[in-house]
Amino acid sequence: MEAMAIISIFTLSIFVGFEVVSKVSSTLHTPLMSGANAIHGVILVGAIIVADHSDNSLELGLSLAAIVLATINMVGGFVVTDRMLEMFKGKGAKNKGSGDK
Amino acid sequence: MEAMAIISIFTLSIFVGFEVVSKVSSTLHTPLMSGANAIHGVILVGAIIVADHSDNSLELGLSLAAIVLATINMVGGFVVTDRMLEMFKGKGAKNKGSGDK
Amino acid sequence: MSRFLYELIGLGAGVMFILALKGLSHPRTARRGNLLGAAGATIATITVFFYSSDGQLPLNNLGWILGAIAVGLIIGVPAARRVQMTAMPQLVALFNGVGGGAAALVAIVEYLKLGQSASTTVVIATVFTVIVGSTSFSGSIVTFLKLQELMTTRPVVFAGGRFVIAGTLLATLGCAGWVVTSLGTTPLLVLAGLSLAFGILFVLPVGGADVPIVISLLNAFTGLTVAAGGYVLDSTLLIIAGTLVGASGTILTRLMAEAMGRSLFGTLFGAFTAKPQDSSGTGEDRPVKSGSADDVAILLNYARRVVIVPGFGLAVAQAQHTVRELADLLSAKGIDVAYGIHPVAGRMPGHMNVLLAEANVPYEQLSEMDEVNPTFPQTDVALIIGANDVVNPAAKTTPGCPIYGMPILDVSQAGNVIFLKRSMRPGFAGIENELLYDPKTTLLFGDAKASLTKVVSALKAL
Amino acid sequence: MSRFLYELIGLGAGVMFILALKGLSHPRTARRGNLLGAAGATIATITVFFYSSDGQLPLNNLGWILGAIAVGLIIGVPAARRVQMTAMPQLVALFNGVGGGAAALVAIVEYLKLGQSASTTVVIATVFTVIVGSTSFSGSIVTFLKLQELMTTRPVVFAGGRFVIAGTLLATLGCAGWVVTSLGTTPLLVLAGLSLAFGILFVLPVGGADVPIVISLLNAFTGLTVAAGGYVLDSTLLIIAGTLVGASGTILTRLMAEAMGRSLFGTLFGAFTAKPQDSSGTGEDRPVKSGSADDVAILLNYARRVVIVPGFGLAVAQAQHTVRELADLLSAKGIDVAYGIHPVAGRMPGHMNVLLAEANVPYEQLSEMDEVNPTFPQTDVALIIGANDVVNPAAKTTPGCPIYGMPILDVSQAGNVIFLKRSMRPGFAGIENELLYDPKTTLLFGDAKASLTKVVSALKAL
Ligand SMILES: NC(=O)c1ccc[n+]([C@@H]2O[C@H](COP(=O)([O-])OP(=O)(O)OC[C@H]3O[C@@H](n4cnc5c(N)ncnc54)[C@H](OP(=O)(O)O)[C@@H]3O)[C@@H](O)[C@H]2O)c1
Ligand SMILES: NC(=O)c1ccc[n+]([C@@H]2O[C@H](COP(=O)([O-])OP(=O)(O)OC[C@H]3O[C@@H](n4cnc5c(N)ncnc54)[C@H](OP(=O)(O)O)[C@@H]3O)[C@@H](O)[C@H]2O)c1
Repeated sequence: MEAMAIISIFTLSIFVGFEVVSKVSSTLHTPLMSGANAIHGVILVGAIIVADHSDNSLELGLSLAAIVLATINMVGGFVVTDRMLEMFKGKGAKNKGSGDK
Repeated sequence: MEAMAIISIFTLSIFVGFEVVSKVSSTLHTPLMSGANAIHGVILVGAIIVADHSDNSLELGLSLAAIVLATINMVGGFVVTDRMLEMFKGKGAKNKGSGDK
Repeated sequence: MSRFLYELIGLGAGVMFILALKGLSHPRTARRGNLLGAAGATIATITVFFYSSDGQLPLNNLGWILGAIAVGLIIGVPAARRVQMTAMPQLVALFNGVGGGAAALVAIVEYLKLGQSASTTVVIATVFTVIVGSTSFSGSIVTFLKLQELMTTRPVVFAGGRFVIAGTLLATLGCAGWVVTSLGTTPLLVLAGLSLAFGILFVLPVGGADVPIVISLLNAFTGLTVAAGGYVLDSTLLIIAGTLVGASGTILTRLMAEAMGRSLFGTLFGAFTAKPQDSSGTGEDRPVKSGSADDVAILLNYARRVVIVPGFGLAVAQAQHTVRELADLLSAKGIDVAYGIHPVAGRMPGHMNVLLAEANVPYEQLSEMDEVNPTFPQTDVALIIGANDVVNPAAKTTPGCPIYGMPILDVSQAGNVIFLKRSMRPGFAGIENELLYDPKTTLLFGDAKASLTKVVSALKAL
Repeated sequence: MSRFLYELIGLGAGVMFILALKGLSHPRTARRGNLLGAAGATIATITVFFYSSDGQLPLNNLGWILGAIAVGLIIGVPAARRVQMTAMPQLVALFNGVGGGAAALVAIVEYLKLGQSASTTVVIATVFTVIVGSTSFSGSIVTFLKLQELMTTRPVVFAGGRFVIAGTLLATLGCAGWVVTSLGTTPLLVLAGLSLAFGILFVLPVGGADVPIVISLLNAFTGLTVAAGGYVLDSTLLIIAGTLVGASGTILTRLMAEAMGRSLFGTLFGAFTAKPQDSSGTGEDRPVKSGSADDVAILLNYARRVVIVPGFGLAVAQAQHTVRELADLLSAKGIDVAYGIHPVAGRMPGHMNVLLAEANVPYEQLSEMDEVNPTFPQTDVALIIGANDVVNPAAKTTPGCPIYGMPILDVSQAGNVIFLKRSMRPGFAGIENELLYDPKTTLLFGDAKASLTKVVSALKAL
């Protein structure tokens, strides 16, 4: 992709990232951090791509290590975030749930 | 630019546009509308580009008409928005201005 | 200038537009935001003179281009500078319309230029720009005419109207297909014509109260055409700027509709569902209680709490300074005074705030609808100055009337209601106001400023 | 699958990440948001198996790849499932670290692959990824060790430490220049080593209270490395996802720092400015007022208003159900009960909310710091259960102590203060709490759950 396109996408993503979380209440700081953390686990995609490219055992070994780490990051991250939020839910469901949807 | 880049830029811009204005108070609806209106006057840039490309009088005539209209949109829009906001300012400066910056 | 630098500056301008919109969303930064937007637009415009895709500088037709810009400045700046506050909304509508027109023209020229070599996606983007740009242009002109009261402000609905509109829309879409397949010039011009007609038909049936919503919607439309134009011209800046306006305009339209208690769907498709209404008004001759300035002064003098409800008539009469004088006088007598500001009082959101701010009315005295409504039962006098629709109980009681469902200021809960207006004529929405005939209502006829001046002297004389 | 479709699906996943972050910012949509993010990540991962830049499918090394994913799942899922609530923060730190490590490894492999053919910008992006990814990896491991209390939770500061850190940073940057100019493998490995060292040195001097802020910061860093990795691999999805996390993580870090009353700058550059502190603690032997469960029950029984202040010890003792029982008992006696929740009580923001929600404590009883602080003067008993730093007046009175400047719960304004803790040991920040020696303080020593159970039976017996 063209350099200019990449710069534009990068710049716009910064604004989206800033705006989207800028009003979060302090109670949600940890789940949000943990969820964002899980999202960057998508580097797994990059790790798979380099594993596909690898043609010697050093490269392959490093890529596979990257895959293991990235999978832990991604899957573990989403699971642990869900567990945290599950605890919050009890409360939400009882007190505010009715206004939902 | 690649189609994919354009689609990405378009998608991200939508999110930025949504997020950026989503909390505006009703008092500012008109100036915001008017300011956004002035911003799309930047089609002036497009009008100048096509005027540069024009090589017959039909094309040139239409481009020049576009330039006139776009200039009115852009310059008039920013000026009228500023006038509106100037009136608000009296109030802001006196009652809330101190908290500024 | 290299293409990279040129585009980088364009992106910078795009970022300035983002920051401009962000600034415009907060009272304290609004003005700075607007100036930032203007700076971004200026930078973008200057830059385009230093880059040409064919590598030749200066630009071809440079003299003509500068001349056209000068013409635009000569028309736009004085119009924006001199316009009365009361006429601003229609000016915004007009500016939006010319922007849409410019986008349509740009697309047409680029289409003529590319001819048979255009790719299908480019042609589709062109067609989109022409349709939406033209619709926005003609639609904005009609809203302008409505707001300027050069034509009726009521919904214009005729028998079978919805079929005509649907037919025009279908014809437009069919013609769009024709353009894409034939790549001819004539189809494109027919398309432009049909779109212009559609824009008119689309806006005609819109009720008065919905006009600002429609302006905002057309504004969002124009944004999208600019984005499509950016695609045709391969300009990242136009894509970003146009999409931003399109997206923020859409959200804004929804927010405005919410603030006025209107359904966006109803507004948009009103055209298809509106029925010709019996809006003749029986020219009623029921009795009303009309009073003198002295009567009004006495009512005010013995009140403990007065709520002033300003409306469009206050702006027409330019009575903002006089009303402030009255309020100061009442406050000095120990009377509790507040202004009840309806979100759509006047002809644009925030109109009353702007007007009263001009007269240095203290910000604390301005109460929004939700704040002031619960206080009416404890209010002795509701003084309605040049307002009508925003206090019209028909919004609650008469399903089917143009303002039905809009939240209103509940002035009928106050002990006494005083109207300052010139006649029994209805307000913008064109409907009777039952409250004028209510036994607790007193009417003081005349221009708001003149009436207020009289009330002030009467009060001083008491 | 065509490249276009592949990238389009990637963009779709990016949009799902945006919506996930948006959802996660609001209590009601948070869980849905997280699931949406998981769905996006799953889609992105599956798609990559159906597209290869060399056009050959299935992917090379497919078996190895699937095996590695399986290993990751076998490690990650049970760890995430089984972890105690109390240990979640360190798990998040660890997950973040491995993500940074993965990004660094990806960049290293791509660098080895590209060799001399890499363009300068790609090499720069690689170097950035390696530095920041490795820093994030080692830094996260250190925060993990601190939170897991496998090492001291206090700032580790040694004489000349700041020079060592500055030196390491300079060496890292120098080495980065070496990599860019020489394009060799050895320099890259040296760079990785230096960055790992820098990560450790960067986090060691951070004080306990600042650990969550640092985790958040490292999280943002990892996001940026993923974005840089996306640039190297030409993946729009990675660029968008990484940048999103980088930007939102930065904002979140700032918000967290604000919520804890910390300066972000101080936290970040604490490493360069921290001085070795006299933190030996004089092992004081001053008298304290220790009471029995009966004493506490009596104090509570005759109170009109009780504020319960839970802290990390409540989580350790898993006493959330018992505390609820006590609160219900008091409420039944007509006593006004509220929980005062400090934003950083426990070991992660929202820790107490999560814990008490688990015990079905009614949401209305939970008061945030700003709400509850003004009510302490009308409070008869402040019952502090396993909290320490969040009520430590040193935050106000002792400039230079690790929590100085953090807003605290003003329990000393209450009529009586009761501490339930096991010993005189300090809290997370490792500093003495003067309030323990205050004449109006009563200490009930023991595990929070055991003590609470005793208090409940004593109350019932009254
Ligand atoms: N705010 C917006 O965004 C916006 C935009 C477009 C349309 N609208 C619509 O405009 C209406 C606003 O309601 P409103 O109550 O403010 O205005 P209104 O319903 O239009 O009523 C204005 C009243 O002022 C009186 N008036 C006019 N000139 C006067 C003068 N010189 N002295 C004294 N009275 C004068 C008129 O009666 P006489 O002729 O008898 O004097 C009229 O009844 C709503 O229908 C709203 O939906 C609002
Ligand atoms: N919330 C966050 O985001 C976060 C993250 C990381 C760090 N921190 C930091 O953690 C601290 C939180 O403050 P805090 O007041 O909640 O906790 P704290 O200051 O760590 O105090 C916890 C107290 O609980 C007592 N305790 C431990 N286990 C117990 C048990 N089983 N029964 C009874 N008492 C027990 C301990 O004393 P004994 O050992 O004498 O029993 C200790 O004094 C702050 O310094 C904060 O900055 C917060």
